[in-house]
Amino acid sequence: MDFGLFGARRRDEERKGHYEMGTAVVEPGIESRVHYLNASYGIKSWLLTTDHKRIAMLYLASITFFFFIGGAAAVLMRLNLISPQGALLEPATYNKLFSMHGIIMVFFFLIPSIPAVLGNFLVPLMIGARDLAFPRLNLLSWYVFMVGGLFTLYAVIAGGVDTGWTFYTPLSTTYANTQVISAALGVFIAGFSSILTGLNFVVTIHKMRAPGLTWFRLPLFLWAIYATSIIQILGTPVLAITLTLVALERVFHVGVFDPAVGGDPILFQHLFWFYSHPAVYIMILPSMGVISELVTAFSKKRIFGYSFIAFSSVAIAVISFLVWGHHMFVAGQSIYAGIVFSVLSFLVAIPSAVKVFNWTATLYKGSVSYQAPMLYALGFIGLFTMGGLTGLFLATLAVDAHVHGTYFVVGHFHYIMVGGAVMGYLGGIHYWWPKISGRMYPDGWARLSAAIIFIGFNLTFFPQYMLGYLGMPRRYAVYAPEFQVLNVMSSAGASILGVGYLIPLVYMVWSMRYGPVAGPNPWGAKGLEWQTPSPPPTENFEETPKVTEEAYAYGTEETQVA
Amino acid sequence: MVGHIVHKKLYFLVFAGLIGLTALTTGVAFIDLGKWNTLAALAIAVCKASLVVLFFMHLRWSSGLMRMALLAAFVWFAILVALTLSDEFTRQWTPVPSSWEAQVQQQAR
Amino acid sequence: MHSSAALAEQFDDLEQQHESSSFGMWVFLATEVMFFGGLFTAYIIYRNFYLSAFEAGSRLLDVKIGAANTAVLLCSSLTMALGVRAAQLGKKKLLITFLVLTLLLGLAFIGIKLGLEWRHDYLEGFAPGVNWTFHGPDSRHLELFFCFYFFLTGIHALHMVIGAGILTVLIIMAGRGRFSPQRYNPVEVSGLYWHFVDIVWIFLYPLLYLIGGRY
Amino acid sequence: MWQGFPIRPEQASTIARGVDHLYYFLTAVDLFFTALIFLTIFYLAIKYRRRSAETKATQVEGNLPLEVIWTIIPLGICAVTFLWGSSLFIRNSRPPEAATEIFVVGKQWMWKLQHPEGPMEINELHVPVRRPIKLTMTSEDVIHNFYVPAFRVQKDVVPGMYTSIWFEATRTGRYHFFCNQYCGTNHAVMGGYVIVMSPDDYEQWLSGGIRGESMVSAGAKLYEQLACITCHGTGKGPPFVNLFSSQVKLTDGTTVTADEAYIRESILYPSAKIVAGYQPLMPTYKGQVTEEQILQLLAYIKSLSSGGAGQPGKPTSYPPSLEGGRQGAGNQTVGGQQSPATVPVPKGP
Repeated sequence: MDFGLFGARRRDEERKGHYEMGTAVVEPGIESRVHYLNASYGIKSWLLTTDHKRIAMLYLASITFFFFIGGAAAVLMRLNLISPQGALLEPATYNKLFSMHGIIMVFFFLIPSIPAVLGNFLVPLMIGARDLAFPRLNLLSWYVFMVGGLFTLYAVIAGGVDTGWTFYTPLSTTYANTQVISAALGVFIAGFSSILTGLNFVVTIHKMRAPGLTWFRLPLFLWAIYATSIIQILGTPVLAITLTLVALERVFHVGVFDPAVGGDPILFQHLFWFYSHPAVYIMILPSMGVISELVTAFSKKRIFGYSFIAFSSVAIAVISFLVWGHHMFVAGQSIYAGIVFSVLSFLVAIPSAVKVFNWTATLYKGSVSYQAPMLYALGFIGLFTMGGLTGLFLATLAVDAHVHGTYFVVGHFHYIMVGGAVMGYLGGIHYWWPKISGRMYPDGWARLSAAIIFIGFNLTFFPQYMLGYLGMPRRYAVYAPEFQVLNVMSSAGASILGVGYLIPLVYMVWSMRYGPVAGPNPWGAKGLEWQTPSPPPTENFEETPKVTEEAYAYGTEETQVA
Repeated sequence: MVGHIVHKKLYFLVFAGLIGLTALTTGVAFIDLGKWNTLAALAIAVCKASLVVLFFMHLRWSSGLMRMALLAAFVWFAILVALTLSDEFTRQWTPVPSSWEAQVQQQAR
Repeated sequence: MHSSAALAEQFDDLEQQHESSSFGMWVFLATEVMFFGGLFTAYIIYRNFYLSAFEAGSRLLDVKIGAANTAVLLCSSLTMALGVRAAQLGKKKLLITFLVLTLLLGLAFIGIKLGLEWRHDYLEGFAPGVNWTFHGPDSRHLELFFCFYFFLTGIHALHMVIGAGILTVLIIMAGRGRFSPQRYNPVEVSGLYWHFVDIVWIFLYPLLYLIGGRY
Repeated sequence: MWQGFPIRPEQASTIARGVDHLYYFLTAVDLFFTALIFLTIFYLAIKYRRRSAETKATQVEGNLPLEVIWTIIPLGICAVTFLWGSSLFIRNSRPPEAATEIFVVGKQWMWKLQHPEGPMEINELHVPVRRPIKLTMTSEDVIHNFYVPAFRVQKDVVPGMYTSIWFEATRTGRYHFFCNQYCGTNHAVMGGYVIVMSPDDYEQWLSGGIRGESMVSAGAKLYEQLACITCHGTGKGPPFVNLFSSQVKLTDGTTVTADEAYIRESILYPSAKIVAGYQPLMPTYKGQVTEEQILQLLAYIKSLSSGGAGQPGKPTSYPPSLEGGRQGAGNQTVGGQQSPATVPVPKGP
């Protein structure tokens, strides 16, 4: 395959290919027009594409696959926890399941979710560019991601890994008898995909904005993606070197975390959390960006406090690197470091609070409508508020000394990562789906699934806060009988939540073929991505748009409603 | 034409400087300066790295973006080191009840 | 090459393309700083914990080889910089000459490091986990030092190997006339990478070889 | 209240109530802000719903005083919580001087707990009520965590170093303890019970229990068996009397505190730190002594460091809180009088 230097030649071939085919099923408005989905056909045209929109679709398919794998593990775990003795699994199997659940959900679903799918699709569209700065690097990122995924899946098939997603030493380096190396290698490789994606976004946002699109006219989604990219670029390499050291120690039976040569297992935790705490902001920041788009679009109103939301994203990205020690308050870390990390952890709560208040205030005097994406957005704000506030408990030294490592922590981070990040991701998918596919999904079903997810989520994870304060440790395959009632409640909620996630899968797939045609701007929303046809043509815009107004300039003119 | 073109002479000058500093740092290592040995070695290394970055890597003629990337790298590296050390070097400072200190002092006497 | 052929589709002009590719590489180098940074952090901590063992370990390394390799690598940086200059000026033959020289110097570095130094350390029994036969005072902290020595120089050498691969590709591309004064970004960004690897060694040399009290 | 549906574990230690109060405070803050956000959203969402396609929004771009207010107020709440939480944590982390020291070794997947008087327990810990207990803990393999929810304490148990927690139980009963750091296959069953007994019952348990040797006398035996005495008792090696928690000068000119970690390292890796004025003659005892034996030796060495309270090999007497010097430069003043800070001593049987 001969690539042009930046994939330019390939693009011409794709277009030519279409004109030769020319006999697609004609449906008004979509199939009669050339767009990125029908510009060329065949598996090769997808696997060798450099079009950011197609790469976004590749990611969408891949991470949906990983989401349901990780979800299946969660279902088995919740089933097992119905009974204190463990309803159906051996402890060893259970341990492998939660490790797999963590590794896959964190590194192969949450971290790539919004950046790699919506970010890839939207960053060039939102800044009025033809593509990302490095389209071939972008395709490479997807391949790197898939190779990482294959290593991880290999680890799962070849006997699993039972260290938890945290790979704590010396369990991972010396005592675990499972596929630690291939799992660590899978995460290491996927990390490079994350770095390259972030790099691509940073360069693109800096260098490729349309004329007139100044930094303070950028949609807030891009501020969030930019902040996320900073974390991906500067945090991920530290995880990479740390996992390398773990793998080397496992291979050579001696290494820098090995207590036998004076190594410090707690140092591993420092290096690990230096990335892995900011990593939770890789998951939540893009969701926050999505929510900023949704609340404005569905209240037909400018965002309240644009610059505060924009700067709070950057502030979160920076401060998130200063707080990792709160994972180690009782790990044998010094008390003095604990105090420093505690105060810094409280600081990171402030920009998040500012965002929540500004979103709420955006509704004020708006013209609020309740299509499915808005329901997801409001659900996000509620769940994120509850998740964020329980973070204060964990930043508080004296309380953390009790709830650390318990289900309280499990509840907290699921509120942020599932209630927050996944709600935001689903909201974003629903919002931009007409742009992505050119078609609408059934709004009634979508609202129903949003409601089911919200209810199922709370039923699943609220009891876990209570379990945590009662003292039930996490990662337990069997547990003391006094914890059973709440565990059964949690498992019951999980079954509702599972249904909630399956419904969108069904109607989204359905809508790709049977959904009504959406038109370029079904929500009457502002933003460059709505000024091009749905689905967009391969080159995104007929001609480079010129930007003359602020972001979310609602109320300046009559907006078109489909 | 894009990018800044540097005169050949400058490259050779920088190279000579780098070799000279290598000789210097090697030489200094054989003189006992106490803790200053480490400091001198690191200071010379920083000088050498700066020469490479400014001239060979053209940072001197590059836009603010490149400088920003470099600056970010060092700020974040500093965060990593500083906060990790804040634990590692204070772990022995366990709080000691006041009477222990009295006891230790007594033993010292 | 005509300038429109030198411009990729997604860019508006050559200046934008040039800035983007350089900035992309600088951002990547920032990740590299953090990658080595994790290892350096660990080194700083343990060196302070086990100072005497680390100093003793440092004295066991051959400073002559270290100095020679530093010189080799600095030379390769010079030839790389001159290579980029040749590409900027559109001098194809000169470009290829400098790229080949850089590659050879890089291979020489790897040869000295792996073939001479590592082999020597291995035979002496200073290879933790593989051949560790040292039983003198404070052997285990010395072993930790040698872990760092091998990991740091090993990961650095791996970067050199990757760099050598990139240089090979560049030489082939240069031979096919793929570069012009308008479009030499691949040469330039590879140069940035090569200089960065050089800088890592500029720090490794004193940290591993010199600050152990050789007087 | 809440008998069938508890919201917190039992408050069975002196610190539990303080932690719970902070928890309630945070819960109140949490509920207030959750209610605030939820109600505001409901109110605004209903009041400003789009009644018809023509409903127009009124554009409001922001409000600086409001932004300042909702930055400052959370900041203030965070500051209060931080100060409260940190001061409580520091107080809770500091063991009282009179605490009885119990040694804990975690290994995959069991807990070994050794009383100073001798009895060794597995996955069970008997303690008397109203007496501060300090656990000095280490691990033989991976990282574990000793967690007693009813006492609101936990700490990781890390191989290669000592960590400690302390508690003072306030009511008798059986309280679950857990391993709370994932440690491999049987992590979930690596737990047991702390059995808090009245002083009388505890005394009875002690006398009826598997009364092994006391830690100190076991250590003293090891001192002879392992031939430590041939050097450390003759001046070839540094003597142990008053060694513990003293400042030791090393050959390289630096000074270290002779704490648990230092002594452990000196036993396992003698050449790591050489005391000034001595030759590096000592062989390593790595592989020859278990973690428990190291703890016994440690207890013995500690017993030599309290102004002559412990004679080498002298069996310890009960109760330990009267004895002094058990945990290093301990709870004893010069004249052998009890320090004022000690807790009420239980009546003997």
